[in-house]
Amino acid sequence: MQTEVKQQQFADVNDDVVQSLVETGSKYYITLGLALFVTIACFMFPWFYQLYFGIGAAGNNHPAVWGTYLASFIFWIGLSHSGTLLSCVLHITNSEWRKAMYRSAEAMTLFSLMVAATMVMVHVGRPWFIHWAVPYPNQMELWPNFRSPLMFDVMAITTYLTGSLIFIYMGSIPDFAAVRDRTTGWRHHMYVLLSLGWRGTDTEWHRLGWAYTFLAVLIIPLAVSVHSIVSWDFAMSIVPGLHQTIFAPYFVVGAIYSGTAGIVTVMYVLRKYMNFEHFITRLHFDNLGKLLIVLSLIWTYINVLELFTGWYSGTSTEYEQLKFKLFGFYAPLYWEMILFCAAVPLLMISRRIRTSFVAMLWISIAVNIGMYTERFLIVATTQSRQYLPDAWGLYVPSLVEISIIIGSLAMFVTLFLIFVKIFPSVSIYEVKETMEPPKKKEGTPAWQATH
Amino acid sequence: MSFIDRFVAGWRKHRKPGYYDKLDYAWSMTIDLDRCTGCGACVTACQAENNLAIVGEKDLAAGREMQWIRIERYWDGEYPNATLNFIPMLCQHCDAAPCETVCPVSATYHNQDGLNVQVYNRCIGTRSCAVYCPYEVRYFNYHDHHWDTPLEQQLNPDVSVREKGVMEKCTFCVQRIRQAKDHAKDDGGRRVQDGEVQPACVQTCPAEALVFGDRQDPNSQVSQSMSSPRAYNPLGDLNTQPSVVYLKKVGADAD
Amino acid sequence: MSKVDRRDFLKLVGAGGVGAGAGFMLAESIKHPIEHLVPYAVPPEEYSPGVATWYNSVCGMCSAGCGITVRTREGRAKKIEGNPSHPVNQGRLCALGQAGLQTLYNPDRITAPMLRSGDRGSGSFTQTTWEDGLNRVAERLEDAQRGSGDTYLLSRGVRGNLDNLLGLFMAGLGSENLLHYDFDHPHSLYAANLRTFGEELLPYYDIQNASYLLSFGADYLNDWLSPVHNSLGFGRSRQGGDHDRGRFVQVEPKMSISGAAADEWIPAQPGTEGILALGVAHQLVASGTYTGEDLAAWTSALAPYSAASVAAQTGVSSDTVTRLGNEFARATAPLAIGGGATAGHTNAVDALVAINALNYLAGTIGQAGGVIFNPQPVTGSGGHSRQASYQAMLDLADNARAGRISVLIINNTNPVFTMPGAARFAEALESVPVIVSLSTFMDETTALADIVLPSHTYLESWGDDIPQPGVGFSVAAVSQPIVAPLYNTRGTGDIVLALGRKLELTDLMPWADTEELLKFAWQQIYERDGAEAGGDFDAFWRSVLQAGVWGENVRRADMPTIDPGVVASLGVPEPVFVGSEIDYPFVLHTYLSTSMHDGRGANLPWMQELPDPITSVVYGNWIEMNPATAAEQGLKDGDLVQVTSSEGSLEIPLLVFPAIMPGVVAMPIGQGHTEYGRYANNRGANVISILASEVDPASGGLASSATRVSISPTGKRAKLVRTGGVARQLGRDIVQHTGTDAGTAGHSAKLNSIPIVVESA
Amino acid sequence: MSVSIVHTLKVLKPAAMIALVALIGLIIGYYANAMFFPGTAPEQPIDFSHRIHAGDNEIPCLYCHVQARRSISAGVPSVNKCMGCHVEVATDRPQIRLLANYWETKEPIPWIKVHDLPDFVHFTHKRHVQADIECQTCHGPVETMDVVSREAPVKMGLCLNCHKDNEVQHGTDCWTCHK
Repeated sequence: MQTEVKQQQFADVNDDVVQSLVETGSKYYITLGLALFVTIACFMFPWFYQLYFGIGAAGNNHPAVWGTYLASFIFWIGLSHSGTLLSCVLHITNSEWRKAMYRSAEAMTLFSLMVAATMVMVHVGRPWFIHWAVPYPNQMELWPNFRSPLMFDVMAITTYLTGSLIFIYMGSIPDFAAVRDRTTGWRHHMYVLLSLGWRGTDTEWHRLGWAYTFLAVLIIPLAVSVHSIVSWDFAMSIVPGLHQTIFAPYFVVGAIYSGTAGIVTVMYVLRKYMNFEHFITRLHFDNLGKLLIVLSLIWTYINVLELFTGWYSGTSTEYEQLKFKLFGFYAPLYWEMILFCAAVPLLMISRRIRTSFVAMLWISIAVNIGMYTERFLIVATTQSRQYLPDAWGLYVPSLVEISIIIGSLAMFVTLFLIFVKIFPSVSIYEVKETMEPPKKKEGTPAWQATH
Repeated sequence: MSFIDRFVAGWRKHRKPGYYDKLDYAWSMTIDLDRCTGCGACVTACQAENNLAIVGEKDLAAGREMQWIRIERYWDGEYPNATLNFIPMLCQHCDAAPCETVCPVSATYHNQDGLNVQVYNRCIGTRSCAVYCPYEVRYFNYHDHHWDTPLEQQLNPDVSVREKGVMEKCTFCVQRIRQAKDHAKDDGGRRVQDGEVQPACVQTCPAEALVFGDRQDPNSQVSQSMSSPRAYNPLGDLNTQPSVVYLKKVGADAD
Repeated sequence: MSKVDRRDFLKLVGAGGVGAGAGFMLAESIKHPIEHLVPYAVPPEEYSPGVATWYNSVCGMCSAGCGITVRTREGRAKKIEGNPSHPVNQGRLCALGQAGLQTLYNPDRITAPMLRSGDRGSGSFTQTTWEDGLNRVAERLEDAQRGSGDTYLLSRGVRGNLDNLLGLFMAGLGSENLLHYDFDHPHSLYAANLRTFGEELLPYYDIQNASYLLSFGADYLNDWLSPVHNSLGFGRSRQGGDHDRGRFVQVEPKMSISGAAADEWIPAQPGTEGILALGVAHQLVASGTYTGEDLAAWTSALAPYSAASVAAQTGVSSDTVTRLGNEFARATAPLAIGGGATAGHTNAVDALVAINALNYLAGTIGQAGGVIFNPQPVTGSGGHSRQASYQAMLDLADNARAGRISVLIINNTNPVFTMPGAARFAEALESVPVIVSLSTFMDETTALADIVLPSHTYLESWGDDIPQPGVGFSVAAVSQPIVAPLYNTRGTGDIVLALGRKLELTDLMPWADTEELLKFAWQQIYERDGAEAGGDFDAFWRSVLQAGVWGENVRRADMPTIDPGVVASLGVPEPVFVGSEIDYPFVLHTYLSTSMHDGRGANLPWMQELPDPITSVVYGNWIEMNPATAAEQGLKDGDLVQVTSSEGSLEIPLLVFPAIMPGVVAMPIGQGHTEYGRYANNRGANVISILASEVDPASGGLASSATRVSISPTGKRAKLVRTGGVARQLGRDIVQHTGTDAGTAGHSAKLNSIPIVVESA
Repeated sequence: MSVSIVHTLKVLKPAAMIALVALIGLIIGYYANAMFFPGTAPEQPIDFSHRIHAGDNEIPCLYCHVQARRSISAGVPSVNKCMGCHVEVATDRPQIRLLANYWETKEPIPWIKVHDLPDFVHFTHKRHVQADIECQTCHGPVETMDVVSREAPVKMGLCLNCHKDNEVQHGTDCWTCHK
């Protein structure tokens, strides 16, 4: 594995990465244009229609007032998870193989959080008053309701977003500097601003390393808390099927699961189209594959657990809920989820599949489809079977909703495409750390002195 | 007093209905299922009093009915021994209301009259309250509704017409309560007397199945009928402490 | 920037300009829109903005005649509430009554007089002035007086002095042909009472004080006679009364609202309810409760109705028959009533006579909690005398076809919709040269009219009313205009008076307007009542208007008793059904919809959106079938089926209904309009159109339950909008029950209704 | 190449300047509109002067706005109320002739609302007048105005402060004022 990278020289790294930033083929622009178009056509336009027409544009109705918007919200929050979290964990555990992939993983966190935020805007009935959910002093002395799990959400997510932003930015400063020194024109100016006058002195390196580790430790519990809190939006209601203590771990695991799968997908794309073959190697896919198997097993375990909760409850409400989930209107979706999230990942037990890029790509995509279904089912099945049978109903997403989901995906892609042209999507200096340093005339290399 | 005690005391305090040590009035309703005939007069009376939207066939087909009080129907047994039970379902104005805790902007809260308040102009439409409500009595405005002229001339000026994106629900006809308090104030600030104020549904019920009043007044009709041995709460085990009490139907229980 | 050169300067100026413009527009965009504040030029007295005023009147939505209190703000009617001082509804009101506002503010009202411009039925009209319209009608009427043809006035069932006025008008025209037509008028009940008591009247059925109500098909909580008053009685008899909790038994082939509310629902073969009644009577006599001197006669008359034979005919087990008999005999205040489908069979009158006999044998005639007879109306008419039976309507149709009708005036009744298709009434109207409609709304009948003189809604016009059936003592109510007329319409009375003036009938009808007529007519009440009270007539009149109702609590002295001839003629023949059992396996059971009534409510959005109490269906209608039968037929809930009778067929969604007899299918009346405004048109199907044109010989009424139908699948699925989900409790104990011991505890029977506060400046 | 950002800042300066100027313009434009075209003093169909009536002639507010004491709305005097005095008073003035025209044609006068609350607010004059709140508290010194203009900012803050200061019973409960 390492051999490939070893042959690389320091300079090559810089060149490769900088090249990936500066030299932009027509292919890139076409993709970006396409993504942008889809975003506008499938997200912006339907959303404005919905703003004008009211939430009636979506498929919600009396029992099922929550819909795919909320499902997508959880999905994106989930996807955001492993990015920063994984990178932090691996950073602390000093796992070398992390270094080639963590930048793009963190970026994924960032953007999926942003998309999740827009999902909230799409979900609420009067988004033009969304600022009321923010605690700010006003003459009416009106404050948000701090008892509300939705309030916890707002806080947790903003904190997480800020944290991840700082984390990814701090990690990129030396790279910005590196790129700065190799670019000209407006790019140069941009990187001048971004790199905050980084000189690469020992003190700077020392502080960066220290702060970076420190932040990493901080973010791990934060990440865990975020999805626990998201889960409380549901678990704190008394809706049968939602009111369960298992929900927090369930959501966290699910989040990391889908997030890791997301990383695999993204890395495949980077590797293929950004020519990072040297940096993103079989090793990474192998390790991520192992991680995925573990996660899928935990996830399956929790799902089985859920069945027992319903079965043993002995109450009509929980039992009907369970029956409806397994054999009701949404049953096909449920079994699809089981197939994609519990069965398919087991293929990765074989090393051949783990190390085959294409196979991993498809598996990771399958997992995320399954995980989206899971979020949809959490919202849909529970709401359509609540306490009063006379108020039971069904929920089917409308075209507007579906198109907005597609649009949000495109929005994510757009953001990512822009990112890869601004950020060095592979961490230059950390990749270098994994290499043989070129000997200088006297003494040890600077970077050793700093550590 | 140890820290723990103080904490527990504080917690207890906050377990009080809507944070109030004592309610000013405790508006309550009893519904006698032995009298209810399911005729639906209450439903229409509510629509007329509270400017409920004319939803239209399309939205009703999508399951977006808008009836602050609705008649639920439950069959027991099969032909020829089938029996049908009606139960009017409206906002229970719970003293420990799940919907109140979840609203991120406190658009719904408990006020000093024991009413579960819904402030339309504060609502941002997260619809969480509707999910949290086990009685399914919160209704969401999926559009701006309109009235074919001149139907809008009937709209009650004391009740605002809700805009799109806002949650709404039974208010116990707060505008009438307000009116009654106004009268009471004019008569030298006396308290509102029993029977002086009634929601539209109670007022119109042809079988007099519904009774409304202040349950803190032991002599009020509502307190008396609440003390009936037949009194119970549907979904009572959820312990949301509803202000609406049902009186059991008399007859053999089919299940 | 050391020195600003010209280009930079321009850039900056441009930027500043754009910015300023944007800011200006922003501020402009969030400005408050201009609203006006328009006071009256001359305010009416008692008017003050922001203060509600209540006016009392009479509900015009059905024939019960409840008193209403209408809340108005700024001269607009806002809410209809029951009038607490009216003895019929005592402050309560049904859904249809609540929705009365939407007749007033209905977007589909006729706003001005109209003349037919296209050919008949094309529905194209041109507006005209009242003067022109009235003149044309007057001319036609004069021609009719001279010519051969005859003039007919077909009105909805109006009571009180408006009825008298119409009578005077027709008399002035030298015509006998003043007919009232209501689909739901209980002809057979009148006929039965005539035969039993020798008086053609509706007695007051005192449900409130009854401890045991045995209802044969009468859906007394929904449409029978006076639903609101019946519901009041039901509630008070059930809980909080001074006697034990009342027990209610409902005998009918399909569970109605009353059936659902009852303690026991007994399905009996359609048309055999009368036989069951006699079975009960037989048991009652056998149990030795009846000790009249004509006991022997009764015993012999009831001999053939032993529990066994009755069981064989009705399909009710003989034990049940015996039990009912004993319960009825033992009850402190038993009461038997009959109506609905029972009154819609070919043996209706016999059946209802049998039910009367049952009441007589239980000794409830004239007793509290029994059958109480009303005094004669104090003013105006009780309304029945001129009611056209179905037979009379058929005759009318024949006269029309024979060209014996030259002018037909139709007042707010819709026979084209409420007559069976077999009567071919619309076709008959074709041959009437001139049809004048005084309708408030465009409906199936008015669409065929030549001249439309739109009348006020009951909330805009004067009138008075004698509620039928009363409450056991004299009651009269005045309905007054609540709001100024919305459109260029006139009250029916005023239209007739105007026509009278044009035809020089002023000696017969000297009054300037209906109000004057009422004041004149109410003089007599004033004389018997208000005069000794002191105040002058105006004071009396004002007090009546304020209370909305007048009454004197004097029971009728001479209670008619049962005609001895009845015993001899006692007996209920088998009902006759149209269509053979082989071709048409199902008996079609029709009933009035809670919200649409006989179809008049279909143009009110609130009524369209009011879920049917039992099925929760909105915006449409359906046909009900027993689950087992549906399974046999291979039909599922929501299938579109074709219902075929000997007279025609229609397509309608099927609804599997747990409480209906296997051999019966049931369909609500009221939907299926074609010319009744945006909310009513083209929803469901009109079941009346496929009813057989079968007449109950004894009363001449329509035998509306005497049709057999066949059901065949169309293979299509129908959209049936239901607000309800799953109507089973799944053991969640949502509706809880308790033993009868706790039955009487709890609920006070005190009227709880807001006192009328007439606030004014 | 320079590491410091000074040079970059130099490059960016002109663009920054333009953005800054535009922003300043925005603010100026906004307040200019609010200042010169406030729209709080609309032109009425008749130039009725509260200064003359309520100020100079000291006619009490409730003489014309008679409803304020007993209704939620203060009410605008009807035309015949105006004519009550103006049949003889100052009949020759052009504005009074205008009024007289309305009177002869029995036309209502389409006054334009100056103080207008949103539809979801339930404000009752009755309670406030009976609590002896000066009309001026919310309506400003009307008796000094020839053309009535909205002086006090009738916003929720105003209501709440007053309710708090006077310790109104349930004065801060949403449903006291919102419907």
